[in-house]
Amino acid sequence: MQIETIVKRNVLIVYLIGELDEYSAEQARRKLDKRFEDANFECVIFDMSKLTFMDSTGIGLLIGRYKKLYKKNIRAYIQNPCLQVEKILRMSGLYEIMPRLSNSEVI
Amino acid sequence: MQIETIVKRNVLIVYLIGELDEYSAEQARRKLDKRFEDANFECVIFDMSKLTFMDSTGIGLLIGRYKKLYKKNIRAYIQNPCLQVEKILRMSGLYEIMPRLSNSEVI
Amino acid sequence: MNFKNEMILKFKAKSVNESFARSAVAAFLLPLDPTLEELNDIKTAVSEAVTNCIVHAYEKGEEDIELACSIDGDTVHITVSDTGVGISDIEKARQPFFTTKPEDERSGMGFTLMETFMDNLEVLPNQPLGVIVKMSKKIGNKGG
Amino acid sequence: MNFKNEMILKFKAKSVNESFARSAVAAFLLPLDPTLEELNDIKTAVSEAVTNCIVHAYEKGEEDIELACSIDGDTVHITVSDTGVGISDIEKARQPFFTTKPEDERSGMGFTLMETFMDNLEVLPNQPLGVIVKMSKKIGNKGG
Ligand SMILES: Nc1ncnc2c1ncn2[C@@H]1O[C@H](COP(=O)(O)OP(=O)(O)O)[C@@H](O)[C@H]1O
Ligand SMILES: Nc1ncnc2c1ncn2[C@@H]1O[C@H](COP(=O)(O)OP(=O)(O)O)[C@@H](O)[C@H]1O
Repeated sequence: MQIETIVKRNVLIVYLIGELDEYSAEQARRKLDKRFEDANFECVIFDMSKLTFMDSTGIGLLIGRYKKLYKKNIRAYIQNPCLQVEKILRMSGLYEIMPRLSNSEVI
Repeated sequence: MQIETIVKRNVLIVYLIGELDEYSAEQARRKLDKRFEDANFECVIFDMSKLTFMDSTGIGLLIGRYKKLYKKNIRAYIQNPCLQVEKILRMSGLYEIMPRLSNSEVI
Repeated sequence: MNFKNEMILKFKAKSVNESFARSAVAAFLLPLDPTLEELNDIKTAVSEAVTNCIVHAYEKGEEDIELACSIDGDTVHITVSDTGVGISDIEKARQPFFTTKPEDERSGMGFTLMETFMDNLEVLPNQPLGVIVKMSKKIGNKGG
Repeated sequence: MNFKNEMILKFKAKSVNESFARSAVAAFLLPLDPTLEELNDIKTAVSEAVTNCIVHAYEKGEEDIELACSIDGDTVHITVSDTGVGISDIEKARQPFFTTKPEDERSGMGFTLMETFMDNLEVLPNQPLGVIVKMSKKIGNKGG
């Protein structure tokens, strides 16, 4: 999978691109933590419009990033998941800690 | 696979759509022979722009159709194969009996 | 007419094969003409079962995972088995958020997702070693 | 570093499984990052070998086809085997346009296409019955 980031008005938007599973998780984790070190942003939005597949490994990864960001007082949000990803996010209760932005809130 | 046909200026254009292999060949053969019964055309062009895969079963099928049409004095041509299909048509020598129309000849 | 078909896939417990296992199962199911959502549910469940063999079953080395898939009419049966360390308390393992690898950021949601996305889930000990996961799902439920 | 991987696929000799076999092999090879043309060459060769098992090997019934695929560095090895009637004169069978089923509109180009699209082709008798087709191809030839 690929990861692209941009900062817009103090918001770091993280585009997750491709498939997020055990195979791709380690590298994704490393890239994200490296990007988060330099905290030139006030909140993070994970944009999932180009994430074509995710399983529970992705849930673990997102919870892990949530915890690290929380310590720095940075909140995280999710936007644009496809149906498959949406189902997993909903069932695992992830939206309780990383709310999903509705379309009107999308940046 | 699907087959669609139209007649344009006495030419029957046959669109082969999908994958042509042993699984799809029998039905394709039946449909084509049925369509050829009513010979309201003077030549046939197999348009392969939407044929995503073909193997040697397809070669056998095309030779078989060629023979049946030849008896009725109807010539057959091929146009727009993708690279995979083109390679097989070329290697099997099929173009010697069913020439490929170059783009300028395309109807 | 009752369409029947079956296949068995054996592959190494390497994470690069997760995507392969999902795609192979999806390709096998195409003749059933599943909806995209049904296909994704099954791919997710397969991904969870295969990931578990890779992450939990084998201490080291790349041993084999066996994935069997059969179609019986409109029902898909999938069995994923390994010959690894096994699970001592299966009931506990199946609970949501239970994981023995929190330090690896495992979420403990694997079995819960398999259960939710499939109609049926059985987790059994394999003989002499390892785990067998059996799942099934009816395709085309909407119509019926 | 020499990437290695392997899988074995067992499935019924039904023509509906041809497309499945091609897709499964393609999915397995994706980590090698093959070009579309390389992937299509291999899919075509697999399709020919699997079709032969379905059309020629078994008189009736739907017996098993075994497809093994391994990756060793940049080389793909594929073995397709059946336990059917076998081939009495393999050399003759491999000749272009030779077919024992002209009445079924077979073209006799199967082995010729496998040979052309792969780097190597061996056709061997299976023990005690049937045929083994072994093929291999190097991926990324262009670069080398
Ligand atoms: N194939 C397996 N072999 C050994 N242990 C397993 C296997 N599958 C699951 N387990 C055990 O069951 C627990 C729960 O599994 P699961 O619900 O998939 O969550 P997770 O994989 O995130 O830990 C795992 O933490 C592990 O201890
Ligand atoms: N798996 C097999 N089992 C038995 N006979 C086979 C098998 N594969 C090929 N053959 C024989 O070899 C011949 C040539 O095969 P091939 O070149 O693929 O052409 P085709 O399949 O069009 O006949 C076949 O006609 C058949 O007699």
